[in-house]
Amino acid sequence: MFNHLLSLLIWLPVVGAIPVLFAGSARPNLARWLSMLVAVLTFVASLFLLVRYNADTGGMQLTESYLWIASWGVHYGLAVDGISVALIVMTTFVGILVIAGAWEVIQDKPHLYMAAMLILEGLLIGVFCATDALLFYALFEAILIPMFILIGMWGGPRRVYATLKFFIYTFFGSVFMLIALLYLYQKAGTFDLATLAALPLTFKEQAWIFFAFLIAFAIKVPMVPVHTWLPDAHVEAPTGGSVVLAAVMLKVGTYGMLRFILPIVPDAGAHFAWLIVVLSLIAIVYIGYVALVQEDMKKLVAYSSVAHMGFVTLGIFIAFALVREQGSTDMALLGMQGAMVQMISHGFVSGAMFTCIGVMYDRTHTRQIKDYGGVINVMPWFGFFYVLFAMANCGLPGTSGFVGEFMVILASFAASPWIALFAAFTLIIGAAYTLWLVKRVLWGEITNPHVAEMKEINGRETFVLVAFAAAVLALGIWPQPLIHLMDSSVSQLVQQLAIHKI
Amino acid sequence: MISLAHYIVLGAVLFCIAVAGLFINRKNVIVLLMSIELMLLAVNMNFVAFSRFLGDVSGQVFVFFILTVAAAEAAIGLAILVLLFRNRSTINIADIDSMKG
Amino acid sequence: MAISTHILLIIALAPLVGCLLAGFLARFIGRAGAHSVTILGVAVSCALSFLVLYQLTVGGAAEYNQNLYTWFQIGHFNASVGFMVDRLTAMMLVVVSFVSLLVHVYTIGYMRDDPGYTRFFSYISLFTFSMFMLVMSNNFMQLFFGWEAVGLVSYLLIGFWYKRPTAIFANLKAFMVNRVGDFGFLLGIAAVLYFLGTLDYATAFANAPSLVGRTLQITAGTQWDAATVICICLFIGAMGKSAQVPLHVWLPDSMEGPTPISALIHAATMVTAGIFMVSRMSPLFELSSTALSFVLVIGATTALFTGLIGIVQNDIKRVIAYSTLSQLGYMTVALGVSMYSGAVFHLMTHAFFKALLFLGAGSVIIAMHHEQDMRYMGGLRKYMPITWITMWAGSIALVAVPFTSGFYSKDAIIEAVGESHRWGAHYAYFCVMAGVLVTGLYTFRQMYLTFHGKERFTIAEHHGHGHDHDDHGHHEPGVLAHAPKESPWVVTLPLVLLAIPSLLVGFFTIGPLLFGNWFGSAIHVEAANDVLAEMGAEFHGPLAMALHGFTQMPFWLLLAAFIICTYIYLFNPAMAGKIKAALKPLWTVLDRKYWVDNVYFALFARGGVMLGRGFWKASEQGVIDGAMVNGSVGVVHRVAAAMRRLQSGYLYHYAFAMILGLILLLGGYWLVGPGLAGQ
Amino acid sequence: MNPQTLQLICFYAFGFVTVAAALSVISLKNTVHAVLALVLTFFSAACLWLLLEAEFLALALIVVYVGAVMVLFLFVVMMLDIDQEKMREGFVKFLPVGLIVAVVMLAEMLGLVGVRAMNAHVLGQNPAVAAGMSNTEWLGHALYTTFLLPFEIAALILTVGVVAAVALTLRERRDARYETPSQQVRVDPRNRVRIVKMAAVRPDEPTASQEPQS
Amino acid sequence: MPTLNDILILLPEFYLVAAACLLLLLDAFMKPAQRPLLHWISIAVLLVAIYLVIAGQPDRAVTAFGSMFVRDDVAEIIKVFALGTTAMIFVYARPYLIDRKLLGGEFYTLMIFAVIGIMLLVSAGNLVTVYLGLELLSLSSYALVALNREAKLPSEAAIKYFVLGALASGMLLYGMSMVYGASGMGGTPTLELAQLSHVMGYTTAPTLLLFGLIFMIVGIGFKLGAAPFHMWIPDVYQGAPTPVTTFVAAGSKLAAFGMAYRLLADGMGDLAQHWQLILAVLAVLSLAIGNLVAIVQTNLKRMLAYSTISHMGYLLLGLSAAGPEGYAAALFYAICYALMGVAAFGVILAMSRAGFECEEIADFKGLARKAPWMAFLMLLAMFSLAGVPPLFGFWAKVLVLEAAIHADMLWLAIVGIVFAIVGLYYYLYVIKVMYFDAPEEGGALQVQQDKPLRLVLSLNALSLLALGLYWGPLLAWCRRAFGV
Repeated sequence: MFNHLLSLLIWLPVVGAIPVLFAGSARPNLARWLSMLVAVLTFVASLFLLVRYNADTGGMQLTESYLWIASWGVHYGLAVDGISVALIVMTTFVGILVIAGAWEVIQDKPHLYMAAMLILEGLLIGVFCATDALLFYALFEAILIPMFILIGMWGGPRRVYATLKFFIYTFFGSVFMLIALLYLYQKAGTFDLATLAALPLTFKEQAWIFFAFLIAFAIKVPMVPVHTWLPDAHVEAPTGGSVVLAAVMLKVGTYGMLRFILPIVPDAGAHFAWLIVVLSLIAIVYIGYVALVQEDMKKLVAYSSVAHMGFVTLGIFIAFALVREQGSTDMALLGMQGAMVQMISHGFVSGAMFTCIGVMYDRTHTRQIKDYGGVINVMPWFGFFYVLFAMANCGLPGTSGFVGEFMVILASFAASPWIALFAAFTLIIGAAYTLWLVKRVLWGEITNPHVAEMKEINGRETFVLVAFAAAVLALGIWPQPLIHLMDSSVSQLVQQLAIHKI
Repeated sequence: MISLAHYIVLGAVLFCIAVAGLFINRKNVIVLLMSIELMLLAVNMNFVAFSRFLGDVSGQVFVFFILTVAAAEAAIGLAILVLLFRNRSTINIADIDSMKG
Repeated sequence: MAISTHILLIIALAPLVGCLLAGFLARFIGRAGAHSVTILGVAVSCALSFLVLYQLTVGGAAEYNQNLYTWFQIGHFNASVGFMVDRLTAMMLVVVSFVSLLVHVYTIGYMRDDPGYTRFFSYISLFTFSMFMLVMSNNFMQLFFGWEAVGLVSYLLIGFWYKRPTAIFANLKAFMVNRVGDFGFLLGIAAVLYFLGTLDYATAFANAPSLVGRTLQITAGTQWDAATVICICLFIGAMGKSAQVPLHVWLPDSMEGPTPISALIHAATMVTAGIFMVSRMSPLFELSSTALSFVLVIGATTALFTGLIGIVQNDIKRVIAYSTLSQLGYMTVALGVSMYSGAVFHLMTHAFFKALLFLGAGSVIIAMHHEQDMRYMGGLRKYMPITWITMWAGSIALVAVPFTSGFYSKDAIIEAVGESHRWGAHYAYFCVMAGVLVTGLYTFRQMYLTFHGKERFTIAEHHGHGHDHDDHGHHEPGVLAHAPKESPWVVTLPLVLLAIPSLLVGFFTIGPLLFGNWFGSAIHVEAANDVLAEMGAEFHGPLAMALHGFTQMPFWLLLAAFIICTYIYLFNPAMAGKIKAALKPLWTVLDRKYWVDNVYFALFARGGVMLGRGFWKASEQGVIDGAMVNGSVGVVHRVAAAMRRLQSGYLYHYAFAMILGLILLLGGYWLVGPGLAGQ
Repeated sequence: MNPQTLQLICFYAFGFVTVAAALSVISLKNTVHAVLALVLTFFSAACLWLLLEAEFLALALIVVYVGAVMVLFLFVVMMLDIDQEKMREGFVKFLPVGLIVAVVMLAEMLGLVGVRAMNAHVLGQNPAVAAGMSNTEWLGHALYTTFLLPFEIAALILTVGVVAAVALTLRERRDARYETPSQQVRVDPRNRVRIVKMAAVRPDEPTASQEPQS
Repeated sequence: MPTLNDILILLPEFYLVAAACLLLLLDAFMKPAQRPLLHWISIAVLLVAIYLVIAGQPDRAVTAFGSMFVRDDVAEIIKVFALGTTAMIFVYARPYLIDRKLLGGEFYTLMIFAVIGIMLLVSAGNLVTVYLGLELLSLSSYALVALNREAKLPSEAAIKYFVLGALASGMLLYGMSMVYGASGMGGTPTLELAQLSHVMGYTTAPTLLLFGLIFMIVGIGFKLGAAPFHMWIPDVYQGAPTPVTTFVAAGSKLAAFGMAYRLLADGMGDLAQHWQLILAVLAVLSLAIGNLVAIVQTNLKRMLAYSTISHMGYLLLGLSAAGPEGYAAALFYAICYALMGVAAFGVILAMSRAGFECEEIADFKGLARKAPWMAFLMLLAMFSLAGVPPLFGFWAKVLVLEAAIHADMLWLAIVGIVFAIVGLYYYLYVIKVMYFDAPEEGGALQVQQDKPLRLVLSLNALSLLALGLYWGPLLAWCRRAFGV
C-alpha cells in the first residue's frame, strides 16, 4: 500500500465518489456518510504521508512512475516533496471540513455535491504530486470541471456569470502554458519535470515560456490585474466551493510557480522578478483598499485572499533578488518559507472565514454586510470564532496568518526596504478591512429582525470551526514542524534559483 | 493550328461562365443545376483536350465517368428539386432561407 | 540560586489557564468560579514575580535567558520562544502582576452586575498573560507577539460593551492606530534582522556596535544610518502603543472600555510597553542620537500638548486619560535623554498612582451610576471618604508634590532634561516644565470638581430601583436614582493598596534605581549620554532631594496651579466660565483636540474608503472587469453577431463565398506562388 | 486552305457558339429557352470534341446529355410550372459584380495555367490510331482493364441515383385509394354494421339557463 | 486483369455492396411488419464489415486493380471508425426513425452506400477512384439529407448541400484535370496518386500543377467544411434529419480526412510546402468563424455545426504540419471528433420524439434534473469537444498543437489555442443550460426508452473519458499507420 500511497490518495476520493453518486438523491444520508467516510480515509492516508515522508533528506520521495503514453513518453509520474506533503495534508483536512460543512446545508442533490467535492479533492491532490508536466497540466485543468459544477449548481443568483467567467478565465491562462509545455517537449522530448528543469534554454526562450507560465499561474493565484474572476466566483459559490477554492485551488497557482517557473526558466524568472514583486505589492495595497469598500462579505474576504496570496508570490520572487543579487541564501530561504507557510495558513484562514460567512448565510440568506450587525448578541460562540479568524486574517501573532507574512516582510526588507514598507502596509489595511467587517457584522445592537432570529452554531458547525481554529492556532504558535517538513525542499528550490541556464 | 491552349482557354471561359451563373442567378434553382452542368462540361473539355494532346487515354476515360456521374447527379438533383417544390411551392432561391445565421 | 524555568512558565501561563477556564468553562464554574480562578492565577503570578524579583535583587540570581522552543529555524535564522528575565523584566513583572491582581479584585465590585462578568475576567487574564509574554520575551518575534496580543485584548476590552456604537468605534480606532505603530515596529524588526542577522536580544545587542557606519539606501543617493533607521522604526511602534503624538488619538477614546481596564491597560501597563521596549533596546538607541532626538521631541510634544487638552475635559476618565498621555510623554522624554532607568522608574510610579486614579474614578462612577461627567458631580467627598482620600493621594503623586513617588520620578526627569545636551533638549525642557503647571491645573480641577464644592446632581427618589449598570442611557444627566455611597471593600481595598506605593515607593527606590545602577546590564547607556551620572554627583538621598525640590521651579509652578484651581473651583466657580469665554479660541482649539481626530478621520478613514471606492469603481469595475474582461467578451460577441450575418441563408451567397475563397487563394498564389514555385 | 486552318476556323466557330450558348444559359429569362441553350452548348462542345477525334465521347455527350439529361430538365421545368417573369428579377442588379468576379477569376486562371507553354502542344497523331484502334476501342480497352474498378463504382453510383431518386420522389399518395382484394374478401359484415336498439326519447327543449353564457 | 487476390483485398467493400443490394431486395419483399428487422440486419452487416476490414488487413500496404485501390493502415483505421460510428448511428437512429416513420430500407441502404463511398475514397489510389468514391458518398448523403420528405427544412438543406457540393466537385475535377495536364507536360500523363507525387520534379508546367492543387484544395476544404468553404455546414446540420447530421458530422469528416490525406500527402507530397500554408490559412479562418459564430447560436445542431467548422480547423492544424506526426495527429483528431460528435448528437437523438426535435439549446433546460444520466453524457461530450482534460478531446487538441509546433508553426498553434478559449464558452453554455437552469414547467423533456440506444450511447460517451485517461494505444495505432 505504501508503494502506491500517492496513487491511493488521488484515486481514493475519485473512485470513492462513484458509490456516493450511486447513493442518489433518494438516500441523501447514505451519500453524506459515505463521502465523509471517504474523506476521512483520505485524510488518514495523507497522515501516512507525513510518516513516510522523510523531511530530513528532502527531495522527491514516494516516487511512482509508469509509462502512460508510450509514443509520447508521457509518464504517470507521482512524487512528493515537503511542500507537496504539506499541501496535500491541508487538502485532505479541508476536505473533511467541507463535507461536514455541507452536511444538511446542501439539500438539493447532496450526493452530486459530495461526489464533486471528492473528485475535486482527488484531482487537487494529483496536481500536488504530479511530476510529469502533461499529467500536471491535465489535472490542473480538470479541477475546473467539478468546480464549475459546484458553483453553477449550488451557487447564488449570478452563478452563471461567475462560473463561466471563472472557467473561461482560468482556462484562458492555462492554454498558453500548454503551448509552452509543448514547446519544451519539442526541445526535451519529454514532459518529465526533472528533465525539463535541466534543459538549457536561451534567454529569449525562457522569457516567452516564463510569460506563458506566468499568465497561467497568475490567473490561478490570482494576481492583480487578472484577479477579477475570484470575487465573482467566491460570491456565487456555495460555502464549500468557496472554501476549497480559497483554501486549496489558489495554491495550485503558486505551487505551479514553484514547480515550473523556478526550475525551468530561472533566468527569465530572475529577470522579471521585479514585475511579480510589483504586482504582488499592488495586490497587497491596492486590493486592500478595494476590499475595504466591499459590501458583500464574501467579496471582501475574496479580495483579502488576493491580497494574502500577494505575500506568497512576493515571498517566492524576492527570493530571486536575494539569491542572485545579494547572494543571501538565508534571506531567500526565509522569504520562500514565508511564502510556503502563508500558502498553508491562508488555506486554513480563508477556509475558516468562508465557513463563517456560510454559517451566517445559512441562517439569513444574505451576505450583505448592511443586513447584519450585533450578531454576537445571539451567537456569542460563533462570534468568538469569527473574531479569532478575523484576527488570523489580519495577521495577528499567535495565529497562522502572522507567520508567513512576518517571514516574508522580514525577508523583503533585505531585498529593499521599500518592498518591506509596502508589504508591511498590510498590517494597517488588512486590519482595516477585516475589523471594520467585524465591527459592522458582529458588534453593535441588533438592527435587523433576521439577525435576532439567528441560532447559535450547532455541533456540526462547531466541529468545523474548532478544527479550523485548532489548525490556525497550532500553526501560529508552533510553526516549526511545518517549516521543518518543507525545509529541505525549500532549500533545494533556493539552490536552484542560483543556477544559470543560459 | 489548333493547340492545347485553345481548348484550355475555352474550358476556362466556360468554367467562369458557369461560376458566374451560380451567383448572378438569384432566382431559379434550375439555372444553378444547369450551371453545374456547364462547369462539368468545362472540366470535360480540359480532360479531352489533355488526353488528346498528350496522347493518353485516361483523360477520356475520366470524362466517361464524369458523364456517368453527372447523369446520376442530375437525377438526384432534380429529385431534390421536385421535393423542394412540393414542400414549398417555389424553387426561388431567394425564398429558400429558412435557415441562416 | 538560579531562576527556575518552571517558575517563569507558571508566571506566564497561570493567567492563561485562568483565562481559558473563565472563558470556556464559565457555564460550569459560574461567576464566582470565574473570578476565583483568574484571581488565583494572577495571584500566583504576582507572588512568583515578587519571588523572582527577590531572587534577582537579594538572592543574587543570575539573569535568566533561555529558549523554550524553536518557533522556526530557517537557514541560519532562528526564532524561538523564550524568556529573558533580568531586573528590568522583574520590575515590570511585579508592576504588571501587582496592578493586575488589584484590578482583578476591584473588578469583582465594579462589574458585579454586568452580564459579561466572566468574559471580562477571561479577557483581563488573557491580557496579563500577553503582557508577561511581552516583558519576558528574549527576542523580537516574541516581543511582537506580546505587543500585538495586548493590542488584541485592548481591542476586545475597549469594545467590551459591544452594543455601544462609541465603544466599537473606539476599539476599531485603537486597533488601527496601534497597527500603524506596529507597521513601523515590524519594519524595525525587519531592519534588525537584516543588519544584525538575528532576532535574539542578546545576540542582537552584542552585535549592535557593528551597526556603526552601516547605512541603508532609501532612495538613490540617500544613505541613512542603519541604527537611526532601526531605532526610528522601532520607536514608531512605541509611539503607537504608548500613544505618543501623533498616534495618541486612540487612548482618550479607549476610555469607552470598563474602568478597570482603563486602569490596567490604558494607564498602568500596556501603554507603557513602548517605554519598556525602548529601554530594553537601549543598546540600539544609544547608537543613534538622531533617533533619540526624535524620541525626545515627540515625547516633549506629547507631554505638554496632550496635558493641555486635559484641562478642558469634563469626563472624569478622559481627564485622567489625557493625564496618562502627558505622563507617557514624560517617560518618552526621559528615554530621549538616555535616562532609560528614569523612564522605567516613572513608569513604575505612574503605574501605581495612575491605576489608583483610574480605579478611584471608577469608584466615583459606580457611585454616580455610571455618570462620568464631572459637571454633574461635586461634593462627593462626604459620600465616599476612602475614595476621596486615596484619590488625593494619587493626585499629589501625579502633580509631584515632594516626597511622593511621582515627585521623585518626574523631578528626576525634568532635571535630566535640563542637564542634557541632546538636540531638542531645550524644547523638551520647556515642555516638561510647562507640563508641570498643566498637570497641576487639570489634576486639581478634577479633584475639586469631583469631590469638593457644591453637589451638582439631584437624587430622584421616584426613580426605579433597577441596578442595571448596563443601562447607560440616562434620561436626564445629573439625576441619580439614589444617593451616591462608598464602594464595597473589593473596590476600596485596591485603592488603599495602590495609594501606599503611590506615595512611598519613590522614596525608597529612587536611590538604587536611578543612581545605583540597579538595572545593571539590562540598560545600556553610552558614557557620553549618561545624564544620570552627572545628576548622581548631586544626589544626596531622597530626603535631600525632596527638600531641595521645594526650592525648585516645578514646585512653584505646582503651587501656582494649586492656587489658581483652588480659587476658581472652590471660591469662585463662576470664574471658570468667564475664563472659558475670554479664551474662547484657545478653548476651542483644546476642546477640539487640535482637530487631529477630525483630520485623521477625514484623511485616513474617510479618505481610505473613498480611495477604495475609487479603485473599486474606476479600476476594478471600470477598467479591469469592465473594459478588459467583459469588454473583450463584448467585442467577441459583437464580432460574432456581425459574422453570423454572413451566413445569410441564400444559396448564391454561399456559392459566392466559396468562389471568393477560391479567387483569393488563386490571387494570393498568383502573387506569392512564383516565388515559392521557384524554390 | 489547309486542313489545319480549316480546323482552326471550325474551332473558333464552334467555340464561339459554345460560349455564346453558355452565356445564354445563365442569362435567358425563360427557363425553357435556357435549357435549349444548354442543349446547344453541349452540341457545339460535342463538335469541338469531334475536332479532337474523340468520337465516342462526343456522341456520348449528345446521347447522354442532349438525349437524356436535358429532356429530364425540360420535363422538370415544365412540370414545376414556374412563374417565369418573376424568376429573372434582379439579374441586372447583380450583373456587374458577377462580371467582375468572373473576369478576375478568368484572368487569374489564364495567368496561372500558363497558356504560352500550352501553345507548344499541337495536335499530333491520334493516340488511338497509333495504338491501332478506333477511338471507341481504345477507350473501351482502358475502361475494362485498367479502369475496371471505377467502372464498377460508376455502376454503383447509378444504383444510388436510382435508389435516391425513387426514395425522394416516390410518394404514397394519401388522396389516392388503394384496394387490397384479399382484405376485401375477408370482410365480415359484423365488423362493419352494428345494430343498436334504442328507446324512443323526445329531446327536451333547451331552456335559457342551459344556454352557454358568454 | 483482376485476380482473386484483388477481390480479396476489396472483400469488405464487395461484401458491403452485396449486402446493400440484399437489403434493397429485402426491403422490397418484406412485409411492413417485418421491416424493423432491417435495422438489426444492417447493424450486423456493418459489424461483419468491421471484422472483415480488421481480419483481412495485410501487414503492409497493398494495391489492387492496378493502383486504383490501396489498402493500408490509414485506410483501415478510417474504415473501422467510419463503420463503427455508422453502426452507432444506426442504433441511435432507431427510435427517431420509428417516430417519424422513416424506418425503411432506403435509409439503411443509402447509409451503407455512403459508407462504401467512404471506404473507396480513403483507399483510393487514383484520381478517378477519389472522384467516384467521393461522389458515391456525396450522392448518398444528398439523398439522405432529403430523406424526411414531409418536413420543410430537409429539402432546403438538401438543395443547398447539393448545389454547393456539386460546385465543389466541379472545382475538384477542374483541379484534377489541371494536375493531369501538368503531369503530361514533360512526362507521361497520369491519374495515379503515387505517380503524381513525382510530377513536380519533371513537369514543364509547375504553375499548372499548383493551379490544379488549389482547385483540389477547394474540394477538400468543402468536404471538411473548412472556412470559407463551410457555408453548407450549418444549414445542412440543422436541416438534415439528426441521424443523417450525425453521419455527416462523423463519417464524412473521417472520409474528408482520408481524402485530404490521399490527395495531398499521397498525391501532392512534393508540394507540401505550398499547400501547408494554404491549409494553415484555412485553419485560421475555420477556427475564427467556427468558434465565433457558434457563440451566438440558439439551435444546438447549428451550434454543433459551427463547432465542427472549428474542429476542422484543428484537424487542419495537424494536416498542415505536413509530416507523418502531423497526419497521425490529424487522424487522431478526426477519430476523436467522430466519437464526440456521435455522442453529442446521440444525446439529441435520445431526447427527441415525434413532434419534438429537442434541438434548441433551450430545450435542454434542466436536463440534469429530469434525466441526470443523459445530462452527464452530454456533459462529457461537451467538455470533450471543448478540450478540457481529462477528456479525449483535450488530448486530440494537444496532439495537433504539438504537430503544428513541431512543424515550426508556433503562431498557428497559438491561434488555435486562443480560439479554443473562445470556443469554450458555447460548450459551457450547453452545460449551463442542462445543469444550472431549472426545467421548464411541463417541459417536454423525456428520454427515449430504447435500451440499446441508452447502452451504446453511454458506452460512447464514457469512452471519451476512458480514452482521455488512456489514449496511448490509439495514438500508437495512428502513428504506426503513418510509419512513425
